[in-house]
Amino acid sequence: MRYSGLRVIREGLFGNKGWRPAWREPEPKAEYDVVIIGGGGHGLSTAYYLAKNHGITNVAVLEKGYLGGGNVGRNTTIVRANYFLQGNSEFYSHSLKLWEGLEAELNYNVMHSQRGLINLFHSDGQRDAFVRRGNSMVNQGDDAILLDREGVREHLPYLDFEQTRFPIYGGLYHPRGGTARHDAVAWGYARGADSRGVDLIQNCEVTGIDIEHGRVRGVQTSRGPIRAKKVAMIVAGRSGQVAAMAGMRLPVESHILQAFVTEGLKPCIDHVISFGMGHFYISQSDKGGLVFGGDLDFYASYAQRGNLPMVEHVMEAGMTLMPMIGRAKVLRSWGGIMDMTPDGSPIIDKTPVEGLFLDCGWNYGGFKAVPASGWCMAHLVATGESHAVARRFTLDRFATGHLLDEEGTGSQHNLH
Amino acid sequence: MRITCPLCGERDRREFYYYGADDYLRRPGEGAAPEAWDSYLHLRDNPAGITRDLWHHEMGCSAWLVVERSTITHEIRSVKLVSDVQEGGK
Amino acid sequence: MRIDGKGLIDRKTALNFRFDGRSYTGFQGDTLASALLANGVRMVGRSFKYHRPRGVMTAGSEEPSALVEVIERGQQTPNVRATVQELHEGLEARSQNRWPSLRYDLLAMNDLFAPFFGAGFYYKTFMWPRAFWERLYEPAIRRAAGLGSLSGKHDEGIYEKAFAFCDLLVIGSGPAGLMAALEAARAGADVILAEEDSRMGGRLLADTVEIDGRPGRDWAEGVLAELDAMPNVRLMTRTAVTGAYDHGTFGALERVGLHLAQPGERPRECFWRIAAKQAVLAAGALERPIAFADNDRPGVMMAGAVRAYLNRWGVASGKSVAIFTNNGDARKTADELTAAGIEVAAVIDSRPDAPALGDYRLYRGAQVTGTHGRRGLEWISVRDQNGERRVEADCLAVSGGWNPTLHLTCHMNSRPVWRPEIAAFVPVDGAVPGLHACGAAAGVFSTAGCLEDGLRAAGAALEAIGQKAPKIAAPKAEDGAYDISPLWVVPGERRAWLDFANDVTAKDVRLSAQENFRSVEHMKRYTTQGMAPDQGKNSNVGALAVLADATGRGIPETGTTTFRPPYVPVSIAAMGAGGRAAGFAPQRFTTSHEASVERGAPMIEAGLWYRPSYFPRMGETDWRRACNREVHNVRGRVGVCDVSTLGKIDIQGKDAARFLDFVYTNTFSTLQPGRVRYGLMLREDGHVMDDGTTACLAENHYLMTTTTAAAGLVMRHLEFVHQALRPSWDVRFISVTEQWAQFAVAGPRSRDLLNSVLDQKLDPAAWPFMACGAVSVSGVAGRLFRISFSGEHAYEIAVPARYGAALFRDLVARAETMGGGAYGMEALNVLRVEKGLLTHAEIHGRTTAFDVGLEKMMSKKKDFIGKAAAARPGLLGAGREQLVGLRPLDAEREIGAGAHLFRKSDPAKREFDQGYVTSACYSATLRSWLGLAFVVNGRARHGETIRLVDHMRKTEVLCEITDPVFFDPEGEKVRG
Amino acid sequence: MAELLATSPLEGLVPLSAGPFTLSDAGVARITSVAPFAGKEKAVSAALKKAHGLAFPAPNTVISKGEARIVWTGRGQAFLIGADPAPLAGIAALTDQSDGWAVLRLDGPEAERVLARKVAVDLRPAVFGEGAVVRTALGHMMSVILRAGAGFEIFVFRSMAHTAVHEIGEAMRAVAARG
Repeated sequence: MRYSGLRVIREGLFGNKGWRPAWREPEPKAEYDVVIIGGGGHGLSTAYYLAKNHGITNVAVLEKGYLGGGNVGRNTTIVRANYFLQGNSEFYSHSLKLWEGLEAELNYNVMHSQRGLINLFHSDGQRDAFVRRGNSMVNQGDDAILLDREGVREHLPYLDFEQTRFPIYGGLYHPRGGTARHDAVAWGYARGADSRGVDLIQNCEVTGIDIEHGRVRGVQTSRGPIRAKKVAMIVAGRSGQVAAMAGMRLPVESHILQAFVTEGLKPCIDHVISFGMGHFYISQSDKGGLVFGGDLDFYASYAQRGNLPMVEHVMEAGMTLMPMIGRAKVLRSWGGIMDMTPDGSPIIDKTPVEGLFLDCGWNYGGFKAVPASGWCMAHLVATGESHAVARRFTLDRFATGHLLDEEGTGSQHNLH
Repeated sequence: MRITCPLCGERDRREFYYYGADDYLRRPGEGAAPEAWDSYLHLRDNPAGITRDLWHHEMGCSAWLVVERSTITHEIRSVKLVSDVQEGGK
Repeated sequence: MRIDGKGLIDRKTALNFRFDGRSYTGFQGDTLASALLANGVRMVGRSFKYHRPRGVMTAGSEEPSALVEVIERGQQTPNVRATVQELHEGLEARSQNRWPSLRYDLLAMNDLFAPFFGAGFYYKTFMWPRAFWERLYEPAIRRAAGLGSLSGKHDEGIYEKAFAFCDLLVIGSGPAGLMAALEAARAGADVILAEEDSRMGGRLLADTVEIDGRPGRDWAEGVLAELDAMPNVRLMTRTAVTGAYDHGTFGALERVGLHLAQPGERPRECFWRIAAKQAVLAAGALERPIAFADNDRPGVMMAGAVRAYLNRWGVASGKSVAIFTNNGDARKTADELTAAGIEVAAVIDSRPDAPALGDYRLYRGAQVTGTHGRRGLEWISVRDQNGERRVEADCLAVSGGWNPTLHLTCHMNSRPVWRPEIAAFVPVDGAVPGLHACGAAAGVFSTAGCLEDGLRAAGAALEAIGQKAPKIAAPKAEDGAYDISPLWVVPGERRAWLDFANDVTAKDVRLSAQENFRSVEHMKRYTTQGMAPDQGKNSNVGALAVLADATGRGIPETGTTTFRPPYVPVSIAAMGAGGRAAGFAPQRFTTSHEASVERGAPMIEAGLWYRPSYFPRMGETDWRRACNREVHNVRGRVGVCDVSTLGKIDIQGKDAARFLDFVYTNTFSTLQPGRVRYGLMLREDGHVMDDGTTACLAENHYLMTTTTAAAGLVMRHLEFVHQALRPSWDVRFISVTEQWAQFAVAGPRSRDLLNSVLDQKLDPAAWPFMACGAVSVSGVAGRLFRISFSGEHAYEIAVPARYGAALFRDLVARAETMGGGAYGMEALNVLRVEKGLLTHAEIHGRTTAFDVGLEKMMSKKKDFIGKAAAARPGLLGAGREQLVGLRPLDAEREIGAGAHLFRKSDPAKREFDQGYVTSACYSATLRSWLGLAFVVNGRARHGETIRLVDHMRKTEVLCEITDPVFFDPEGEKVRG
Repeated sequence: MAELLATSPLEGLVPLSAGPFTLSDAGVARITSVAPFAGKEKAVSAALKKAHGLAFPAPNTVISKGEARIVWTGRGQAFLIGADPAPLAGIAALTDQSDGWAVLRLDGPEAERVLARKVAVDLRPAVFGEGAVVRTALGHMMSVILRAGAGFEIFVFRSMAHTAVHEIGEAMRAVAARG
């Protein structure tokens, strides 16, 4: 069923009785060409591009809970391509280009809104680091503009420019950065994959991975065994447990990242803004809530909830940067589970088991990566070769020292 | 979150710095194979359940601690001084 | 309308207030909502999506509709619950989400298009043409959405945060909470009783209840008086417990000054972190609506709220009140209204066997099928077995049953369980460790049951902390059974609201099921039910029941979404109290700060410290002139710079030298007393962590210096290496950063300057480069190090910090008489770039000793931290970017850090990237711009011309790759 | 040269008062950190006993004798205050910390209410009486806080004296305003 404004009007006139399910609810088959473990954003986009780009449609996505129930539905919805290390630059650049065509691609309004992202800096040293980043972005073919203090003021007059603790020196402006409606991304890919024949199977937990003679044969699930020629593990947040079923120990530690939303407010923040002296980033959703977040809680956890010290730190950062939001009231806080890797960059790679593939380690960067991650993972699963823009996301790079450490904080997982 | 430092008593989480799993206590000896270093620095069991991890009472007594803790419920089972664990283990 | 003789308001204290520009009067003890109702104001806002008229529905913080903006002193607070805001003299409020006015709201036309605005409609449209999303559709949606508005001005209010500790935290002060607090208090436990309302008592204030033969509120007063007199009890009113966190930590929001006309220096709000050994959740229950056609009209209220307005505030919510219920509570409402002389138009009871218990019209097995009235309720349609009829009423009191206030029990991911006999979810035991739910919050709905249950809960909590519970008998009270026969939604074609705050109707939930958004989480996210300011407090269970029905599943099988903190919305300012302006991080000042400021130096932040950027002099038009002069002074005469901010760690013990050998790449065990050595420290992953000098003060006694930024990190690292990796080594360290004020004295005349302040002149033979030792300055014991970060003959002199201010002034004054003076960070940077010395611009966490050209410092003879990992193939070889110097071919062409480098013939594209500039400056000494850079295989490329491209600053400059040491490469001056 | 004038880190910052609370310079003279070398804990205690009538303190405690005090400040570390550390030479790492700290004194009825705004430790007299000390965070600053009669002594880094006084002062005013 094709969605359009006309269809909305027609259905509205007839009591909205004609809307059909966004996806089927199939029973799992005994065998698939590809089984994708994980019905989150990345798993769904991988399924979609396997079908769309590679014509592989005998695919099942196995989801333990409900589609899009992981981090794709619990993030701060920021979409950007502002990385500076080779390996990351081209990947996120590719992803942003896919975002820019996503509504048309999926016939689903994911509300990708290029409101512009401004990363603030507060010292000469930070400015130099952002200049390096901005130059990388332009060299990659993306957009970046260096703003001085007055330039920032023109865009964001409500910041506290008088505060002297960490004065605002300027900002790196990324006009194509922005936000999207997070759930819609999962639903749009799910609907697109389903309509191309992919089986989306919810409430189906994988309990084992069948491996014979170094080759994957299928999976055991809460709904019975399923044979598969290829299996893709795409379960950021639970990567360690799933990989352990294949006897693997991953360079991943799981951490909580909290996020917050306020009550609805009339438009007051147009951009996506990040503070440079303490992790804090904020935007306003179309519903009017301020959506913001900060750093990890910093301790390993699968709890999807956090504690007060980081909550308070984030709020304090908000107050020092833009005290005009003081009277906005936080409505809800939640936590996502991040696969933190020793260099802060992801993994899209084969595993030592033939036919078993791994997409994990998204750290903070998972949401904006959803389109390109699916694109590249589908390419890897279909062809057995890494896609050109994801070729540095190897599993062995920590052992060999070919690192992609944007933060420069080293091998301690939670510092990225 | 509150952690009972063996020296200072029960304190708020905000006094502590988190490092990572207690794998960091088992530093490979000189000349160990690269795989041992990869395992030491990068690879983690990352259990969804009881883990042992390292915390530093940075705003308190400066002791490094091994905390036995659930990553699901955050329940803390025990807290020991790293120095005791390490000296005892040698 | 006020009812004489009722309410806990002070009728002697009349208060003037304004709403939407009109003046009204209320009384001390009113909320804004009760005062508006008393003044006959029924329409107070517009709904979120359809902009329908909305009035007061509840009497608590769960209020979904009566959200207003409160204006005070040029600031405004959006989305204030009129039901929580206490009235004070001069209170000014206005309605929100309407334009131009509450009565005539242009966007009310949205309601006409409702058929097209069903759940998720926006996912299906607004996609074409693409460019219209950001330019047209989205701005229109954003303007229409949202509720109240912020002023756009900085919030200048006073807020605070605080910590509290107790044995037992009791949350809620109704019958269960009071009994729990009383028992624990009498047991001698340290008790905090927290109540969200301005007054303790819970439903005892809102209902007519007897306890021990007395009015419930009198009984509560008695208990409160006893508690108040006990030293081990803290009573906290206006304090909503907002979140349950790990290990007995609770967040709570106290409204400190919001109810006062003149709060003075009182904070507006205080956010409490309460560490409780045990807690009792006695937060009561929330009454839930029934969904029926147009059930959102002003005048449709919760029955319990109607009773609360009557008993607590002496306000009749209408002249003629109809009651719609599915449970036995209606009788209470009808009786109390009748007793107060308010007409009960009818009782519509959905239960076919509902008993008739009073003198009022009762429709059994009946349902309300519609509401009518222009801006407020005028009449309702009622359907029973005899057909439809019209009932005139200006208020409809609805009771769909009660939901236990179990939100806090969900904060640690526990899911409540369904109890069919009360048609409600109840918390499971142990949902939050140490938190005992009791009373209505645990599904106990009689007063007697709550009193008993409070005792039980406190007993369990006391037992858990090893205290003995005193024997207390629960007082006598009403113990009626709770009789409910669930009714969630009245069938019909018209829209029936579930989520009033987000305008989600039963149709929306059914549509979501129809489109296969059947999981409760999908339904929530697709319809936005439960995502509004009330977070589903009023709508979750009803929506779930509609979904269960639409999908043919039972309620327990359908499951619930979860409640997450905070229980009530908390202002960012309260949780971020103290963060404003300089409060975000401590400020660290050196002893020379005042002197530097006096000299007009702009102070810049560096690792929490403030350091002078440069010291301007008369006639210098920009910072570069000052910087050039300061560099010139150091190169030609003498300069003085405060370097106290560098980390200083005192290291002692018989294993101190071994320890240094282990944490540094190079060897320190050969360092003799009186000598200093430069050291390089790696992270265990093989990258450079920090660098600095370490002095041997005496045998087994060293002083390590770190960079300013890395001081804390290095200290933590040393503690780890010692405690975790080498616990048996006898070494002790402590920071002495703050103990010593330390000043660099640099330049050819540095020795002369020092000789003028030292009690004994320096013997050049005894003070070669990298010497250190004790000195005396005017009788003060100091330390002197002959080290240099400028490439000049230089020293650093340290004195106990109390003398820092005086010594700095003295040194600078003397330097000035010698033609030199103080120098700041800008000059320091130029001096070190000229010498190719490193800062964190180069050792930024991704670089190795190999990259920065210091691989020779990596000892082959010993193990050290980072040695093994630094040998990984990816961290070595010609493919790495290596540190080089850069000189523009045209010396006057400015270059800047962050620029990227390309071969002359290559385009400035990522694939051709050769490296980037880390530091750049103008060297007046060498009359050229200089840069430090990392370039692929750079050490082999000295002499090559490379193209520097800086898109950000719009410059493009050809440069020569050089050795990173530009000035005095042989190091003659530093040794001279 | 002329004499070097000493400057207190609290100069110009205190005394400060708000309602019933006062914040002043505690006037602590000499501070030496004492960290017994491996296996020397008993010897250090014996030497302290002999020289000053003190002992190496247990965690979270202060031992006083006349003007001399020794305050536990962390793992294997204590501050000897107002006494000569020389008798400990060789058996403990000793460093002069006299200039490294600004030491404030907070007085007033239930002054722990003021500190409760900044310190995540229960400092009420029932659990934190005479002879008790904590090493903890005051806001975002490292601190050492000890009970001193009806009030408290608060040690913060010298460089942070300004922030400490500002933050405690704010808390004093907020608590005083509640009456």
